[in-house]
Amino acid sequence: MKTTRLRKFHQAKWDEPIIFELTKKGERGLLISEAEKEIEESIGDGISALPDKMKRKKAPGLPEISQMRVLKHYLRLSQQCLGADLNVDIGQGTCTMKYSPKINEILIRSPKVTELHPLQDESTVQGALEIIYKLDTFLREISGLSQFSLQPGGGSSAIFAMASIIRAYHEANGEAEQRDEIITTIFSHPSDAAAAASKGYKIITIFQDKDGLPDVESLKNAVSNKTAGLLITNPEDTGIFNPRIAEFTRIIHDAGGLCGYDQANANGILGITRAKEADFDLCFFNLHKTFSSPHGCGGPAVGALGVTKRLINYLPVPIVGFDGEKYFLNYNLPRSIGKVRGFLGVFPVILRAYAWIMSLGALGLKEAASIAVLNNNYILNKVKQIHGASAPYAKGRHRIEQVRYSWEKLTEETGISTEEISCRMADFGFHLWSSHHPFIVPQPFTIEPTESYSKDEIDEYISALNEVAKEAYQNPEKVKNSPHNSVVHKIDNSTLDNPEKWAITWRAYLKKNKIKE
Amino acid sequence: MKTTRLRKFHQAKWDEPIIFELTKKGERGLLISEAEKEIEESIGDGISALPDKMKRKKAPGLPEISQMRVLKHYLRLSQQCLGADLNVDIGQGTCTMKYSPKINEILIRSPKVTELHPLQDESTVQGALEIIYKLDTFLREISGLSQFSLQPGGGSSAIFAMASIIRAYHEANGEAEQRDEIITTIFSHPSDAAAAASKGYKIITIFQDKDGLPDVESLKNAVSNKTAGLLITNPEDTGIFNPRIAEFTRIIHDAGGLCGYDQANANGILGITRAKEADFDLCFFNLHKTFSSPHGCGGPAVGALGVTKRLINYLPVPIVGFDGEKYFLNYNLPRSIGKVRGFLGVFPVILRAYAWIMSLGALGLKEAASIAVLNNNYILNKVKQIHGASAPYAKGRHRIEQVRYSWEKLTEETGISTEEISCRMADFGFHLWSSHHPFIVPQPFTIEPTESYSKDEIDEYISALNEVAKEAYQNPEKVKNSPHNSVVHKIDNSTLDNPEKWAITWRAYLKKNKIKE
Amino acid sequence: MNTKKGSAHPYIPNSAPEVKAKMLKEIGVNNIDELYSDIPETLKFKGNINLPKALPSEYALKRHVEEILSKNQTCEDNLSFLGGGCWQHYVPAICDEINQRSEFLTAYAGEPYEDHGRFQALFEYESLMAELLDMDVVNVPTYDWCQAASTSIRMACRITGRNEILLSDTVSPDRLLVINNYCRPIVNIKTLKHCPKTGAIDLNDLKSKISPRTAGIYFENPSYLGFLESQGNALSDIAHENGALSIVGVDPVSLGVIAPPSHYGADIVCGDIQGLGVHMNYGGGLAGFIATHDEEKFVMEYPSRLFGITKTAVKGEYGFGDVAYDRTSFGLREKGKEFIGTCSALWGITAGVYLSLMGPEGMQKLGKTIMQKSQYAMKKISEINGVKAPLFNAPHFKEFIVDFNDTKVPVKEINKSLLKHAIFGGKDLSDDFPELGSCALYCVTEIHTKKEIDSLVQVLSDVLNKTDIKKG
Amino acid sequence: MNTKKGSAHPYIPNSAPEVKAKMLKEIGVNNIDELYSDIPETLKFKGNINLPKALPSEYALKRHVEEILSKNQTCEDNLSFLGGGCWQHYVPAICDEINQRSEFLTAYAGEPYEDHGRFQALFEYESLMAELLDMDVVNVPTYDWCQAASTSIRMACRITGRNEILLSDTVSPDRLLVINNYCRPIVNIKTLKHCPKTGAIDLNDLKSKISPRTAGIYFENPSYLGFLESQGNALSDIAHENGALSIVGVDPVSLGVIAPPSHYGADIVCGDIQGLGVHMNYGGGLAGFIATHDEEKFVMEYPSRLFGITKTAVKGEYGFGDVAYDRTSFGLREKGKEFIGTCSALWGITAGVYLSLMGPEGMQKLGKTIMQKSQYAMKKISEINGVKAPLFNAPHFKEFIVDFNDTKVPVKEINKSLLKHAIFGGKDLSDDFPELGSCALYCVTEIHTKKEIDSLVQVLSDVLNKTDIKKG
Ligand SMILES: Cc1ncc(COP(=O)(O)O)c(C=O)c1O
Ligand SMILES: Cc1ncc(COP(=O)(O)O)c(C=O)c1O
Repeated sequence: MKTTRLRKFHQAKWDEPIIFELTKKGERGLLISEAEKEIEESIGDGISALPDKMKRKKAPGLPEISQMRVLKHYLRLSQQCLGADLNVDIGQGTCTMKYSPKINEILIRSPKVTELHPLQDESTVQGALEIIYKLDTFLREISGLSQFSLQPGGGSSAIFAMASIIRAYHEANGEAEQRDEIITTIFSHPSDAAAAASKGYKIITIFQDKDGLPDVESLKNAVSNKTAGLLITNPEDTGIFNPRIAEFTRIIHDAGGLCGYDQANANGILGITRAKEADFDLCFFNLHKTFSSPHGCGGPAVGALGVTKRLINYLPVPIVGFDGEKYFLNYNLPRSIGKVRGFLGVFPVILRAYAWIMSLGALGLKEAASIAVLNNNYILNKVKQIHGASAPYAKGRHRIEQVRYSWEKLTEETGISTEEISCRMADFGFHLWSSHHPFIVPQPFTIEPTESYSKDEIDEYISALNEVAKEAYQNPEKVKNSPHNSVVHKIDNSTLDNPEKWAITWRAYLKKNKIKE
Repeated sequence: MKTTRLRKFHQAKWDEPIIFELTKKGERGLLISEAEKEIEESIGDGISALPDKMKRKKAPGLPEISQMRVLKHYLRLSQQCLGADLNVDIGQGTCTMKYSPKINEILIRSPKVTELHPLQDESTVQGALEIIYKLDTFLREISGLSQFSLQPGGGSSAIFAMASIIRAYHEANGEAEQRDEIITTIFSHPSDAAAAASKGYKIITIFQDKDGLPDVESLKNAVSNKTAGLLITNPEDTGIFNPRIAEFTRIIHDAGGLCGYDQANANGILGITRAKEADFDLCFFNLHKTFSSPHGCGGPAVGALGVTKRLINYLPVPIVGFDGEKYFLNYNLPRSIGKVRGFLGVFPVILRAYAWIMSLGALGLKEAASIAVLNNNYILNKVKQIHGASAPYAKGRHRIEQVRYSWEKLTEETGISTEEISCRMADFGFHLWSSHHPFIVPQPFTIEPTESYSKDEIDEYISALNEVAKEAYQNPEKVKNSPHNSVVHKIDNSTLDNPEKWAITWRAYLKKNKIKE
Repeated sequence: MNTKKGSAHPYIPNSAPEVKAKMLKEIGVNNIDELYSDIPETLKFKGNINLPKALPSEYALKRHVEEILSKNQTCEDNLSFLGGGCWQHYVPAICDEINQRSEFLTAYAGEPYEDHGRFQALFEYESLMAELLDMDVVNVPTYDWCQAASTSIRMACRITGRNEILLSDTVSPDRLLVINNYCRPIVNIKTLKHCPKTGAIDLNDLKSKISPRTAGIYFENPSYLGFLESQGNALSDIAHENGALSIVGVDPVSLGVIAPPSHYGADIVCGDIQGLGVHMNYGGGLAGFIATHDEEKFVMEYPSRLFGITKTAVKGEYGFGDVAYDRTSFGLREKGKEFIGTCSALWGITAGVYLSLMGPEGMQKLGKTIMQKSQYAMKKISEINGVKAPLFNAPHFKEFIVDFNDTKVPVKEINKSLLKHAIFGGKDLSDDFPELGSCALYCVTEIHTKKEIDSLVQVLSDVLNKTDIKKG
Repeated sequence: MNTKKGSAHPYIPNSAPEVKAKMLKEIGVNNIDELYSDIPETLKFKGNINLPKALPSEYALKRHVEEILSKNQTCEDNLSFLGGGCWQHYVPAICDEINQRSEFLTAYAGEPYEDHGRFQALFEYESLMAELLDMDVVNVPTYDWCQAASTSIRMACRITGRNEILLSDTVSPDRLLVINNYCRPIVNIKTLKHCPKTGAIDLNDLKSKISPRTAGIYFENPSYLGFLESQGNALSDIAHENGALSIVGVDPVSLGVIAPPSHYGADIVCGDIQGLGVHMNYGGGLAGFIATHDEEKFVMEYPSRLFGITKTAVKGEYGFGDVAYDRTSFGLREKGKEFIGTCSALWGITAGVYLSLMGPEGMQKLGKTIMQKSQYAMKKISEINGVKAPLFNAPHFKEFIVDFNDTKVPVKEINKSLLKHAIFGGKDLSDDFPELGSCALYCVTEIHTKKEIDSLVQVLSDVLNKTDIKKG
């Protein structure tokens, strides 16, 4: 395989202490507003109003650090972090690390966004409500469903909301107790199983057939009058589109269940295929994935939750309505599950998604999807040529937006694991994420290029993968001892699962290691 | 000497190509506004209005790059740059790399600043004029002089303006032709000599006496009826305060000259001593140094130029006045030298300086100066203990805000130069600037800690200096071949002074190296 | 989308025609449609998505959005006294500087090797919160206080093996909606009466309801209604005597001056960090925390990520990683603890920056200032004829109920009038707490100047004296 | 300053009392005053600087400054047609993102080893500008166009060994003030008449004035008055025939569609890059460029930093450094070329980002859009009774003169009326060019929508039809 120039990379390494180690008595980071003299005269110190037992006796053990030093600390830490803006972020498959346009950041930083209180009078937030309403209508078009709630704080929260609606629906039909099973698939996101289980459901997991697709026969065996519903990702983490998806929904519907579509990542199918055509009752999109809101080290986020007409009354309150003149909050959903997050959801994320859609339009969305798929299949073609790598399932077929690959052969032949390869990839400035458990695909790795990276960048990534695979055969120690060019070296994970040793806070670390500050 | 932990540093190294190498036909970075259809219909393509010879025949050879890739490129480059926010920036002596508070950045990013046009009606810029006026009055208090112009775009521009005013003053007295000499000192900033020379003056440079101070006897010999004025930095780059400064101004005044005080860096003497007491006619402050506006890789900046009452009429126009109700632009300076920069100067820099002063007040300014001096003398004490380093002149005396040190001994004993030490310092994440020519102090380096860095940070810097000095003796090759942990390695400077080889642009580089794109 | 002359959209580099053609060729297909061959024709969407036309330029996008946003009136343009779960505090400049850094903004789920900075920043956040709370374990933030309370309750149930929770009936109605949905059908939520005078939980009611089924008692300090629940010790004791846990929701902003719940026996503490350096963002600034002592049986019940510190192959180097990752649903799917996904990590980093800046003295001063200013506001408001604040005879922090009943004017009318004077009056409580009549929840923080409080009082009394105001 | 209880100001760490004491001890002095012992008592300032009291908090500072700034009315709040040396163009989001990065914002004069990024970014800026200008040498930015023109003139004098410059009398009066002061007493500046019909330089006047003393001819494209000087070739030829240089000021924004001066013989080209991605900033966004061909005799006369690319000890690695550093005043003090100091580098980096985003197509489109919109504006404005635009019979770019003479209303009155309608009318030329009578310089860029131009036209004709407007 022709390889591209490998970057001579080294990550910024500041060897920065823990923030507490920077403390120096008498330093301060910020001047705080104090009460005016007249207030002090009128009220006293304010604290005397507290009963003694409610007073804090000793100031919290926070560090004392001057402002510039605090700034410097966090700036340095920031440099020690990749991020889609900095790297070719295609190795965190299932995460849709696409470009988050900077103009959208300018928009959300407006005081017209940041300084809004969620309980303001409707007349004072018409702009915000308009954005929420319009994004809802856009998502209706994109999914074919009838109404969205933008309240859930992430995809998993949206899944929980779907499970809650499914339960409320069966409750309304008096079948809630009987229908206590949710069906999902092993290549659906873990939250499809976990969030439904949190709602009290028993989980039935359908495993893949030899093509890597959820086995229809298993599904048929699984359904019964206990079936509450289906929660399924499609394309699943394998990137294979389930062509029998409509059969799945039919089987569930026939059994009296509802179908929830996990479209957290719909990045390959925008404008191509929709929840409606596959006959889903519910679906959700992660605005922080497909719709380009940045991931923020893990949120804040929005899982935009859509339903068909008959389920609108079950949505969390409020939703935003429009009476032809004014936008308003609609609490009048008689069967509402209540709420899944405080207030109205994460408005900045909603606004970014709105802006992203407005900058692309219908054709642009479809182009984004198409190029994401093009990029993915281009990579598939290349990875298959890397010695030791493979793309299990669906041989000879194309994939949608991502592929779950395997280093099984390489591990067998060299003893080098996905995790070790992932460490070595860091030396080239790349992420390679090992994906979620359970590792059905042995030594898995998942690549999802999205539409955002240029061919040259993709080629560079592949070259690095190829190089590391080669090293695994030729110089395995180099891979084993990696990373070499990163902030830190091989981490001792042994303490992290040991209650005697783990340290989730600095104070716990000091105690457990008997260090005096 | 007790040393602090040395940081295991590596600078971010992205090995990023030159922007032109990223071009890919058909990529685009930005969607541009086009004229509305109705305009196109009414006007046509607009370009036809151009005579043929004025039309550009071939599109400019700019690269074609998608937006995220452009962003990534520049983000990566930014990480390859230290900056006062990121490092302990005390090694760029004479530059006053102090903390630039982030709140001031928030303030200057307001559209109320960024979206002002300098020709707006006065009634629409009362806020901006108020800030300019008030900063002017603050600086009057700080210097003791009578009026400031905030127009000059940097310290050197302010020096040029001082020289221009000196000339205009003598012109008014009919002595401009006769008085064609400006006196300065060798440890004054190079611009004191150069900008005055640009104004057509002959420059007489006073050298230092054995104490490192400008020699008063030489000054006495230098003055005559040809003397137009004095431009002098104090404290000079050595950090030694010239205690006979009032004698200097007296000698010049007696000879009929004017005295201009270079207070670009007044960081050690705020509230301690002023231009007024030393009897200067003009002075200037660099708002981007003493008054905390960030340096921006080298501007934009402001050299705030102050004068005594009798010279107000010579200032560049306009200055800002206040009639008790409204702020207004005053062009009525009958002897004005004209202008030294477009419009009113760099308003964001002015605003930052205003905010910095307002956050400290008179006591705070003095505290800043005092601690800057404390830090400096603390370092002086430490550096003197480093084997091979020395602090020429003023033995046993204290310095103000900086010290020009020397590696003379170390160079003699090891062959390692300041420049090489500076390269090695980069390996620890530090700057060490070799200062301006001419190198009166052999193998010079200048450290100016300002008030912004903590003792721990200063100690770390000193430890690194000490370590590198030790290495120079024990392992000179390591120093010679440095940097090792930086973005690049030893640079081949030979091409830079060779007209056949220098390449100031990519296109020149391609041509001279016969590279086809 | 603007694809004239075969140029790519700026967000989609490989739609440049030459590149696209090359890639198709390498894959060995003629067009992109072929790549979709797995999707049955019947499922393919034949139409065009019905969306507004793409805006032609970044400039047009900016103007379009700004025009919509200009319809918003903000708490900066107006004088706001709204609180009730989202608060207007001062956000230091550096908080935004850090959370806007491209590196943090666009990072996600990388390994501790490439994202060391993210791990360290969040570990430090946990550690700083731990000092404020005086507890040894804090999670990477969850969605918000609603979720943190819900999960704290579920954790208590798993820890105790019980499934009933008693909670104060002064918990915010919104939060209760979330808790109820999150707990149903696993947990039984029962409410406890409050003392109408002080707002505090009625201990008799509690004693009558607590039982061997009780997994925990949940209450808040300050409560949603602003008063402090001063019986913390007694409540925790009663819980513990009955084998239940004490779960306390707390406003971390108060903890410079007010004792943290761990000091009065709380086992699980939760709350929101929005007040710690995050803009309100129309409610998008919320982020929830959960804290416990460092006991295995507690730690193992967190659904959240817990970043821990450890060593690396190089002596003296700190490394970070997930503590007990296999608890999580990432590790165990439905066998994991509840579920985990994208939550509100960026606000955690931000709160860490905030606490680093504030230090012990800053948090003390902040708490004190808020105590003083809110007490001043209560005092002044109470001087208005027929108006009383606070309603409850108890110490308060930041928020308090203003009782307008004697004025006979409904809060709705008052707030309408205030709005005309560019004042956002306190949240109307009459729908959620009908028994209170015409009452509103006011919030006063360090950002309110004396002048502003005085002007509220002035406008309020003017408004109430107007004859044309509609009496209820 | 707030130094209660011995805490340090956040900006001054070592004023923390314990640290301070330790440091004093190490130095061996009792107090800081001792460190100032070199300053004679007579020079010591005995009073306290008379300044307003320090603001007590960051929050107070923010409110204080915002209150003052709120008195400003911006070109966003209003519809502005001001140009004349500072222009309202669209600033892409990424330009600000990059110039706000802490690393670039707070870097300064580091070596290419630690500041490789700064050197590369500025080298790229030079290179991108070079493409736009079709010349091989561009400097690191100087203060602004005024300075760039002044230095270009001084360079021309040094290169030719002559000391007279001929320049068009349509150069901006402000720029002329800078040039005159900068050149006096070294260079003789003489002005050339323009053709009253087209604005172009009167070739006869030029021919009569050019002489062996002439170092160069300076003219601008577009001129300050908006028209294009189409005789570029002829002017350069005349200069060259007389052993002088052709110096041209140019708006780089125009160069996507208009031929760069190098195509009509310019030897030195200068101008401002504010239009390339930098906000107006009340004039603080200006930054000047100078470009020449890559000839030693030109390069050696730059006073500016010139960053060049070179190799390093590692094969394939690019390094950067100062080209011919010893030219500069840093190297040679008064023997250096003019002087160098802090200028406007950050705007150079920003312009580089801008040009990278725009690409060839972007610059072409931008130029075209501006041509179209400004022509549309001229056409529509001319439809108003008694109003004519442009004044000069010539092609224009972006700016043009609107001639109100026939309306008998002075521009001052018109602009006053426009302001009432939230429109900033074009710059009044009647003071600077009294011979033009009631004329104003209007600027129309890509940011003006058709609707906005139409509304200008509407308001203008309304205003001019009003009977109460003061006729001159
Ligand atoms: C298919 C799918 N479903 C659900 C989720 C969960 O979303 P979140 O992380 O927002 O909770 C993800 C995110 O990785 C996903 O890819
Ligand atoms: C003492 C002194 N004078 C003058 C200057 C020149 O200022 P500028 O760089 O703003 O031109 C400096 C800057 O280093 C300086 O330190």
